[in-house]
Amino acid sequence: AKDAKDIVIAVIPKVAVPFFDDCNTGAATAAKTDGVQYQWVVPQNTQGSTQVKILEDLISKKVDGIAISVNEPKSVEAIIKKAMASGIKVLTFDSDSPKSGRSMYIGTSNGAAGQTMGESMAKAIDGKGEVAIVTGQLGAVNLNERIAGIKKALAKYPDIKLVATEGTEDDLAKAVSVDEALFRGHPNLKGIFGVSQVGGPSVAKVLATKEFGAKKDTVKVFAFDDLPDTVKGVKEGFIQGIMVQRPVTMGKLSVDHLLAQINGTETTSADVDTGVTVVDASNLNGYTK
Amino acid sequence: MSLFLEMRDVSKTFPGVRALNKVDLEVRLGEVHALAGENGAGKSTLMKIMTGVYTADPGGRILIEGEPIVIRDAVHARALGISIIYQELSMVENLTVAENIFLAREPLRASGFLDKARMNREAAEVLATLQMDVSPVTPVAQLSMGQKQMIEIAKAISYRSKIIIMDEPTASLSHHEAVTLMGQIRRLRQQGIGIVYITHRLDEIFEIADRVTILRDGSTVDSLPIAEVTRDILVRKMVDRELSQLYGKHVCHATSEVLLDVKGLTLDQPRPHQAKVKNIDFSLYRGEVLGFFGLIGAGRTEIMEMIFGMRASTGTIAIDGRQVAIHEPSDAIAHGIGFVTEDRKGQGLVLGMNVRENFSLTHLEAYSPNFFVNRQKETARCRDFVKSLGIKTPSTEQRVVNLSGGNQQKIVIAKWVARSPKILIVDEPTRGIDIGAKAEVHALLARLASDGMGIIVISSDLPEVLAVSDRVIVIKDGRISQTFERAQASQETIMEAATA
Amino acid sequence: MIVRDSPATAVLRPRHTAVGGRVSALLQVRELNVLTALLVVVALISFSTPYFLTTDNLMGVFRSFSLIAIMSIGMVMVIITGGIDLSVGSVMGLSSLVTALGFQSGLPTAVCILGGLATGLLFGLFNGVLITVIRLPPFIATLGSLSIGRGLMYIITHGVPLTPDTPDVFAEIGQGYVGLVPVPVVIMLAMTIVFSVVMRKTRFGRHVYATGGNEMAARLSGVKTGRVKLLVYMLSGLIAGLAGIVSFSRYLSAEPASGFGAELDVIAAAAIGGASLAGGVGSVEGAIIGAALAGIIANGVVLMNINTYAQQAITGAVILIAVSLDVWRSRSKGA
Amino acid sequence: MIVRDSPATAVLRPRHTAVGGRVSALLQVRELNVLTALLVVVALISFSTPYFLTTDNLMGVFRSFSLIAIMSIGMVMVIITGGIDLSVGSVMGLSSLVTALGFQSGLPTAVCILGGLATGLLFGLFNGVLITVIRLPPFIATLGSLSIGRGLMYIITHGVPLTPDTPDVFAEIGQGYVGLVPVPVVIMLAMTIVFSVVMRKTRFGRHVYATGGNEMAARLSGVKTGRVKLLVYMLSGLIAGLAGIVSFSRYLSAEPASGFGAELDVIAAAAIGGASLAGGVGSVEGAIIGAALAGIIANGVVLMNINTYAQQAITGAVILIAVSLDVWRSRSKGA
Ligand SMILES: Nc1ncnc2c1ncn2[C@@H]1O[C@H](COP(=O)(O)OP(=O)(O)OP(=O)(O)O)[C@@H](O)[C@H]1O
Ligand SMILES: Nc1ncnc2c1ncn2[C@@H]1O[C@H](COP(=O)(O)OP(=O)(O)OP(=O)(O)O)[C@@H](O)[C@H]1O
Ligand SMILES: [Mg+2]
Ligand SMILES: [Mg+2]
Repeated sequence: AKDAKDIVIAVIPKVAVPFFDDCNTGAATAAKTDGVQYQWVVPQNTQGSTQVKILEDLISKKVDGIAISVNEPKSVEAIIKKAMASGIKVLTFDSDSPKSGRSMYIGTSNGAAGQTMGESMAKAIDGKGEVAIVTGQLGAVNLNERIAGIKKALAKYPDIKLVATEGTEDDLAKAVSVDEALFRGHPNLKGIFGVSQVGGPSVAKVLATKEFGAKKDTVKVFAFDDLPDTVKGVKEGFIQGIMVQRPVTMGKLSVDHLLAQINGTETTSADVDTGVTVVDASNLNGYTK
Repeated sequence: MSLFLEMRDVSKTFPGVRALNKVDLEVRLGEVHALAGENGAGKSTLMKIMTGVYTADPGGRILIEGEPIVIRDAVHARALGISIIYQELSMVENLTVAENIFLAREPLRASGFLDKARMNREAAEVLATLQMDVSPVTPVAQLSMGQKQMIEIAKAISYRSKIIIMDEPTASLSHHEAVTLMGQIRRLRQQGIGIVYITHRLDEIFEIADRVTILRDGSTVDSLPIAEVTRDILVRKMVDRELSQLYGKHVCHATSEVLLDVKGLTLDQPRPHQAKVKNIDFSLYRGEVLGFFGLIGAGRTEIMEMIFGMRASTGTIAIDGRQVAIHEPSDAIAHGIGFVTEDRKGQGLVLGMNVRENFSLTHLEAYSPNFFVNRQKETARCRDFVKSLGIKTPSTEQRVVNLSGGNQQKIVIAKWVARSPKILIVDEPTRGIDIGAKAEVHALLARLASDGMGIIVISSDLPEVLAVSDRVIVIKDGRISQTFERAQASQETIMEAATA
Repeated sequence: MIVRDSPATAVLRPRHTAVGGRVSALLQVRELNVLTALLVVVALISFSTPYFLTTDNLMGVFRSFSLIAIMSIGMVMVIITGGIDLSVGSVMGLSSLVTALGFQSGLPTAVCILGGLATGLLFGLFNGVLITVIRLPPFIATLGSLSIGRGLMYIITHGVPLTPDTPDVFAEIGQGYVGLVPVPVVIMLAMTIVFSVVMRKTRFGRHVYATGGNEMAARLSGVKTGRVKLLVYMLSGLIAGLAGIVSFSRYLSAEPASGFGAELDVIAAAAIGGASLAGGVGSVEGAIIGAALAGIIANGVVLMNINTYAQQAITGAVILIAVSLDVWRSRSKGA
Repeated sequence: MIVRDSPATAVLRPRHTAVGGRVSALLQVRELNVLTALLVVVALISFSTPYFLTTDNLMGVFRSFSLIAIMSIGMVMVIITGGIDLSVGSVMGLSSLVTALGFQSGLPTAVCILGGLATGLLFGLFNGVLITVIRLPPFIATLGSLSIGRGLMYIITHGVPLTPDTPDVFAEIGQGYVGLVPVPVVIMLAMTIVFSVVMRKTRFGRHVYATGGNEMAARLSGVKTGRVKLLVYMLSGLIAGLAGIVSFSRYLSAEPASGFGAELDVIAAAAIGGASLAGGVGSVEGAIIGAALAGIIANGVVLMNINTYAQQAITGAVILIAVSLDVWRSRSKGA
């Protein structure tokens, strides 16, 4: 086995967003504890091809282990297989590519998280009324899985009507415009799902304005990811709940498992479910990431 | 000399302008047909209709060999045997001389690829017939105005058309090239080609034309065999009023006070020994009109461009006895120099702007003591100049692209005169200006000199240089070859100094 | 047979002919046409949804496109000189980040605002120097700044938005109202008036048009074209900086992705409003109308509950149709 | 003191002076300079990391930038005519999607490929018609197509990538090798040679340069400038379509976001390689070198373990420096 200090582990998130910054924190801390070299490579956009290029570069560099949160499952299959074949240990976290031959997957199921979100909403609005989904980039796979989960949950409630799904390009300014237009176009709206990171903050901001302030009591909001503004939204009562995954844990586990695989101490790997916490006013101060 | 092309009752209306009103014109093969008229009379417009660039108003007819025809565009016109040298140069600057001449009819090899060797060879042949010493592979951007004009001529000739229209081909040429051109025109006439020749140099009409048609304000005044006209008749038909003596009596206003003093002026370039323009020394006195003469490409324009800060140079320039540093045109202007450039389209005018805006660009401060421009004052001053220089335009708000060539030239002069610089450099100032206006420009220069301005006149028109200058400097191959006091200057002595 | 926008073309066909009436005295034909297109779009949307023509919605829409509109004022000046500024979105984002950093370190509001403006001005200066001194093509120079600006944001934030506490008075800039009108809209209108006057009535405005119309002729007439260009890039940067401050004040969150891709929207606004990328042609009012057209369509497609996946295609098609009508009208008039 | 890129300037200073030697006979000074900049970057990266100069890595890098490089060939022709094509990224994505749809419906490989190419050609035709017949400014016309193309992708996919099964032979296009060289690189090289010859040795090539140099003069000389422009947009579309097929074959997944924002990279490649957005100037080889410069920097950043948050800022800065050196060198030579 190699010396720990000669081992290089690379972690690839999808793109630079707060969620992955938490992953970086978890992974970097673990790498420091374990004494291995650590490289954090952020793709410049969410296209599958960008991650393929990064994987190629890392293979050229002959790193020992790679953890990746996959933007597009199919496009990385061939290159992950190639990496594995050349002796590099690869695992996926947060977002999987099941057919790539990676050693394991660490994360939550976005579909399940979406379902939880749908159920929470149904409870909050007593099983009836108009709801809308505000998503980020229209093509993003994880967001689409969450949306599918929501729809699956809502299918059980015939009186809940999903009136719109709107993209925002994950741009806060666009999201705010879209939220405003939604409220105007659907005066009876009862609930909003913010499935991407801008969903929560944008709705909270709109509800905090004079014009839409009255809706605070009639519209229920559920969001993803515990951005400061989203947490603030919960505190101030604009947002009823946040689906929080455990990014720090994912980062840490990724490094630990990779190291074990590299050292040969872990030969068979099983997927790890890190779970989702629904954070609301009651547990705002006491959840782990 | 068979009749080839007839235009009947041709009219053309632009918004606010009736450029042509029921004009008739007959063009015969083997004949040189001159077209005369003041600036804005409609000459260029008529030619653009003949070549399909403009469509005439309904009612007019064009017949070729008796058959009525609608000329669709320039390509169609050429297919019908009509080619043209436009008044405004239209070259593709990023292509070479040969590529320009053969544009859209490049010789191909059997393989379908360009036959560059053949193209360059044939271009060289065409250039040789015009006695032009330019390599076919030179990018056109590197040529002087006069050289570009010669390329345009070469291109038109190489089309082997039945009719060649030449719209002021000699405006940027010096005597030498003009003579070559006349020779070519005679040769073409002999080959049975018809030439339509537009010029403001009346001598040329008498030298070469078989027939002359005179336009005034968009209407045909007359069409006569050249034998039936004299210079006086021609001018009277063109301007419809008595003209003061063309070259008025010369009065010298030069003082002994040195206004501009240039010493050792040399083009600054990486290989100094190759500098084309070297060691120029001269002085300009207050109230003096100093002529610069030289053959095409002698370097007169380059000297002025160095003085005006457009080209890097070494040597010293002193104004009013004080040495000045000029790195940019704005420096030169700040020191009281004005420059009427020879290339009005490229350097003189912002074509998309209107008459007023172009006029005031050199001296906008005069109308905007603070941040804002006083539009009333600006318009009023501009109107004064439009009137005094006889600029033909529907209003000061007309965009200058829509003006005739000569009227555009007058605006370039107006914008500098209105600034009243201490030193005014004019490079081919009467290029494209009609005979009446030319006299007015000369009078204007004399008046400015009498007010104490120092004026440098570059002209390839030797009689003009002789008429207006108090002194003449002759440039040859980038150096001063000789300086003549007015008394010693004559056509022969100057030509001798320029060519020997 | 005839090309748009080349000066040579203009020889053949005047594009701006005078039209009677008061409005046309103020606006050129080109802007009048886009304005007509805009009104047609407004009419169509109003017929299809009752929610559009309400004061609240209109003010909301105005506020939504105000940021793009504000930046398009700087952009149109740059474009008139014959240049382009790809860095505006990036500069807006960075300026909003710098403002946020100011608040995070507890600096007074005025200092934070100045910081944001200074960021914009600095980037504008950087662009201007690259273009006028080093003589990089504007496209490359500002593309470089775009990358550098966005890179700096990622380096500073690591992708995490900054949401410092801010005094209430600061939030007024982005969220407040003057009467019924949101403050960002007031800022947009004020800037429009100021720069419209600058471009029409001042020496500087004249020099901007001259530089873009024929740089050589302008320079030989004594216009300091280098300085003019430097100034318009600095103005464009400064205005993008202002947009960044308004944006931060509105959302109280400096997002790393803020302004991403905005350059295309901003350039499109100017171009739809009649500016020619060849230089010399364009107007501030036109750019605002262009921004409004895009903004109103974006609002309309959501209000009319058009499938979100189809929105982009519809927006693109409507803009193409609107501008085509405009071009077609000015051609049939000018010919 | 003197302005770049304006024809009037050129009167005062020739920009392309001949330089001795064989390479220079093929490349103009401008491209030689960018090539120098590229070699310097390569040298710097090679010194700092042993992983760079390996056949595997180099081939990988070449393959990485091959898509942008291929599209830059079409783009540079468009730019030389004085136009711009913002739709290439979108068209590439749509073409890869159409190809995938073909496979999904079980069509034969050849038909799927033709479908992808046809998509590109159709969009190119659409752009060309908008620009030459309706006479929209190229920026607006192709921005509209960008939106429409991307919108269509969302409408078709609803944001879900298409990953149909494909025959192994198809995957060879994107993933295969000829000897040591990846197929996309072979395609890139072949296209470079073909279009370099077209631009240098054929009448069409001359006419492209003439159209961009002075459209009016070219037209008056008999160049069918409308047809030339129509053709270059169609070529650009077709080439983007080809890139889409290569991309799909490489990743076997047609993503809705594929090609998003690629237009700026592609235009940048052409501009870095010496093309002037004012038209008339540029070359195919230059564009390829430009694409290589950006691609190699991206690879170097990962290999040298530079903070990836800084990647964008570094890429921007390096490109600015490289092009500045280039401009500075050609100035000091040309003066
Ligand atoms: N495109 C246009 N739009 C408006 N007016 C025009 C246009 N072209 C020409 N004119 C006007 O038509 C008249 C005739 O112009 P034209 O160019 O034919 O004159 P010209 O006889 O060639 O004069 P010059 O000797 O100065 O070249 C002028 O008054 C001119 O202003
Ligand atoms: N950009 C350039 N590059 C190379 N040579 C040039 C350039 N500009 C001008 N020349 C050459 O310099 C010489 C001097 O040109 P210039 O225009 O100064 O001459 P001139 O005496 O004014 O003659 P004219 O204007 O009548 O042609 C010409 O031979 C011309 O070909
Ligand atoms: Mg004329
Ligand atoms: Mg000259």
